[in-house]
Amino acid sequence: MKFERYGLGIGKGLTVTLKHLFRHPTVSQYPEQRLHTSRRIRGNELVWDRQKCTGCATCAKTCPQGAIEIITSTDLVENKYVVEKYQVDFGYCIQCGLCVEVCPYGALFMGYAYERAQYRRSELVENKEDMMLESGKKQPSGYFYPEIAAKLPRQTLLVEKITEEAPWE
Amino acid sequence: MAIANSGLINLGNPQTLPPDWPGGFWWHWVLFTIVIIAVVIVMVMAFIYMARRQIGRMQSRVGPNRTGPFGLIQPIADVLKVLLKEGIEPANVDKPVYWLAPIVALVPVFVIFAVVPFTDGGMLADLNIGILYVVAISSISTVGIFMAGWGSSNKFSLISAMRVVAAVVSYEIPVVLSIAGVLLLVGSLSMNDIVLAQQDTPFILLQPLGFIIFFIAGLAEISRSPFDLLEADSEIVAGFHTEYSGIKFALFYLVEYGEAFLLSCLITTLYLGGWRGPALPEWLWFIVKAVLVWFVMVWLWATLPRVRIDQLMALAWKFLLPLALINLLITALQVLALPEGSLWIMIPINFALTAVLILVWSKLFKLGWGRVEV
Amino acid sequence: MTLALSGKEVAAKLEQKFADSIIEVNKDSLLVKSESLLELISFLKTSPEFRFDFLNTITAVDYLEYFEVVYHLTSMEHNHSLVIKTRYYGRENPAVPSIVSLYEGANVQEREIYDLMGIRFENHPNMKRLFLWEGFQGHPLRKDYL
Amino acid sequence: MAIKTEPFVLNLGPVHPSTHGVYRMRVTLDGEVVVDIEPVVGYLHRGIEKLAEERTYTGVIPLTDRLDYISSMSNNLAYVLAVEKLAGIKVPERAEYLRVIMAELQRICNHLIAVGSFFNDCGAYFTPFLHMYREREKIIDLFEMVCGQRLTYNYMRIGGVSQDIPEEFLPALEKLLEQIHRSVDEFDLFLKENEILLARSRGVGILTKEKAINCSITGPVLRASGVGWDLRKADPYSVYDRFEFDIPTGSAGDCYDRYRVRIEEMRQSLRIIEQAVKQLPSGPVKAEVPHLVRPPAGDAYAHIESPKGELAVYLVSDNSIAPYRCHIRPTSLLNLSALRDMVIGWKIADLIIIFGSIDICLGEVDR
Repeated sequence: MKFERYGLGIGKGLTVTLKHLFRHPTVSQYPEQRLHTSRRIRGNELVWDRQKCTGCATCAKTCPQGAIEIITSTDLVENKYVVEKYQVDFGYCIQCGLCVEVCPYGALFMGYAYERAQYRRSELVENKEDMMLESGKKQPSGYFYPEIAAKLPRQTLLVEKITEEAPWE
Repeated sequence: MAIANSGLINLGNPQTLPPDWPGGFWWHWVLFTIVIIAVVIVMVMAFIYMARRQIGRMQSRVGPNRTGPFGLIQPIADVLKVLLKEGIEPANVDKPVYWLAPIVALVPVFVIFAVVPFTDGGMLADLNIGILYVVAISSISTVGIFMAGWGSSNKFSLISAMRVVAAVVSYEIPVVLSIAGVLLLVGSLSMNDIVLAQQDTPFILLQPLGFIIFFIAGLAEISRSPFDLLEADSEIVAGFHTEYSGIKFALFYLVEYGEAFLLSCLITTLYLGGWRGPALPEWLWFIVKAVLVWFVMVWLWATLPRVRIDQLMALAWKFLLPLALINLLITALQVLALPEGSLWIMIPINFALTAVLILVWSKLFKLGWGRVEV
Repeated sequence: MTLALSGKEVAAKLEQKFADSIIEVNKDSLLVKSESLLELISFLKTSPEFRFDFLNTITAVDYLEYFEVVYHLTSMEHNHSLVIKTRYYGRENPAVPSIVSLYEGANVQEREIYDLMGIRFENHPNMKRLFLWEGFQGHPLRKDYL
Repeated sequence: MAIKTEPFVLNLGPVHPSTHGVYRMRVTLDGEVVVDIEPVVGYLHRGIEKLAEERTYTGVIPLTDRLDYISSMSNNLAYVLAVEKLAGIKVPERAEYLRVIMAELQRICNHLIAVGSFFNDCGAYFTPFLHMYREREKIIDLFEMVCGQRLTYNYMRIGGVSQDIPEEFLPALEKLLEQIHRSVDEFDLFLKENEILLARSRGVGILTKEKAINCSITGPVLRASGVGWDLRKADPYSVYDRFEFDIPTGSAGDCYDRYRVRIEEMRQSLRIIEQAVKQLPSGPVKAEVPHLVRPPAGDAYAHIESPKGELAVYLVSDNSIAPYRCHIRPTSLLNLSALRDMVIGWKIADLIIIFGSIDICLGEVDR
């Protein structure tokens, strides 16, 4: 180690930190200050449309984690499947979104919300009543559904939020 | 130039106690001891808060801002939290050493504050050997830290303890030599006299090289960044206090920041003119200067990477020690040669000499030796 | 573009030296006998025509009746690549020669294959399990591991 | 007279601030000098190669996200290239460009973390690290906009990418490129010439060219040793042959060179992205590929220049819907194979920064 730069390099570094002292912090104060997530966010829940679902179970087949369980019975009068049980174990779900992508009838949506922590694993298991689109409790996200995405608020972007300059720069 | 004061108590009138104070001065000692300890603890909290906010902003974060207005109560919350925590004692510790270590480390730090002049004579004891006392006592903390490292029976702690002993033993010398430069100018060892002697010019102007050496060596001695090898968290986890928790950890934390406050106070006293300053009250000037020194220390902390142990040692022995000796020699010559009252001539000369010496030493001397064949 | 050498060309060039060690020649790979593997790769590494100085990866595949160990070699000098395969028939104590003496990068990969596939590499300096702990029963990447 | 000393065995990791995950080294020390190290890996072994054998070809893509979780896009890319090679799928132009943009953004992302944590290992108290995380955050925002997740992107698909970029992506990307340009310059101002950093990293942990090649080391570590081997040039995949960029190389092969190579690569990545945005064609982003791909029996080996080095996937198909064998070339694991020779004789503090300068991700080491 030789100080062949006479501490000039250290001095340059010190100016950078000093500049940051007068810049705006990048962080946001989370629970009070909420940023809009992406319109396509794959939140940790699924929203299921009872009307559109035909019970084909493509979602369950494609799920890499095997988190989706679907049981159907046949309704011979109307000639269709009746979904008796539609249950997703979000403890196993990795939010890959493949089920939403493959659904041929557009009956499955990723959820827009992301705060779904529970105290017990058993509380993470959701059945079709919890995930129903009609109940209005859950907002579907625009993942693979551009028409839903268009209605959601615009994502807060750090590139737009941050100005890298101190007040006088 | 200086008036040597002696006497244990020196408040206001240096010679005698006020006659109407009943019962001797023992109660008075106890009272002021408590006051000084309280001041130190409050300042340590303020320093912790300041460091966290400042580093937060420098890292484009916010820092603690939830507890109380602007997060001002955060240090108190931290203290409460750490006091209420379980004190975990590992199975294989060397019990007496492990338990004594925080106390051995803490006591010297507080004891030193007895001689720090917060105002003109506003100190617990204006020892006529003040600065010598500081130098002597300040090294004892290291024993406590070494005890912690040894007693924890943790290898990371042991490495940390060995590093800190090596660093303190080496850096004690440049520290003392640079203080000696100041003492030549003052002619007294009393801390209050040192401040009194800076009536016209603070010693940072007369002793720029001494100041730089004292600052660097002081940082190394109290193991602040960039010399924080003691608790190099990326290398040796938390160093000597890896195995400490609860109140024992809190004591080490207090030592760490208490030492930082102490170094700020010493730099203020020795080089920045202590409590001297216009308009504001004396104690406020002292605090402002100490906080300013701390600001610079935190600023360095937020910016610089850490040096390696061999570079740390080489910096002490190859860089600071010769420069401190040269500084002492120059100061001695100047004090002898220059007539009384013409010390201002020293200012340009010393600044020029400082620049030249640092350039020469930077160019010529290699620090650290890199790879070792094993 | 890295030129993937065709197995036929390489085999033709190796014909006189390793005539009986090449079992099968494919479009992009060479299947060689495991006994002469080390010698052959050593030749490929050193001969100025090939200069396969870089070992991309070693992997093993369990085809139930035999294990196949696949070596992907690249020459940084000539920017061409070649795939060498070797087989071990049978399921008890499969073993192929180690090429750690030629490529140090093979060290961990061979240990990994031993760990997960159970193929022993002869003359490997440190033939121990890499990921799983000592005493783990079985080799998980085998097709018969449940 | 020499004092008799005993070597001292220190267990570094798996829970240690600087092992970048759960890497463990049994270090033999003589005082502070490293005499020997024995790496122990496997604490994060999840058996991804085995798991891949029982998932469909598409279902493996989320698994590859979890390999090198710092650069998921690159992992996705390597895997889908292998499947496409195996099944002979032609990818639409626009998808290729989007892949390149994402992979290069991911490279910047990864290098920001690599350099930031390298500084952290050097002991710079989180400041450069957090500054770089701020820049990474901006990139991650864009990834989130495109694919809905911030870490496990799962964006590439066999035959293209999952969705087209939204309309607000390109303006944001433009702003991002400009800001990152500025920030990279600021990082250079911050620590490039810092005396302490130079003292700590120059000449430390030298890896020679021959050793690097022999140890199968790739990526910035290899290039810092002076070998200009970059698969984007040497074996261009996707549409990399259409862009103009340089391969930054080091000369000494020390920690400082590795850091500089990463910073320069970030600049080159910015160049590639700028060109890709200019050339971005319109059209479909996904070829007509069935969801359950059934490639013909055979094997395929596809490699890409991931941020950490050559990431390759070797796939064997038996004409079913799941891979018969999916081997992933562990870039980080192989980059570690020269660690022992690089650190012996250096101090424990150097061990940490040499280890940090290699830039590994334990998700990939252990798989």
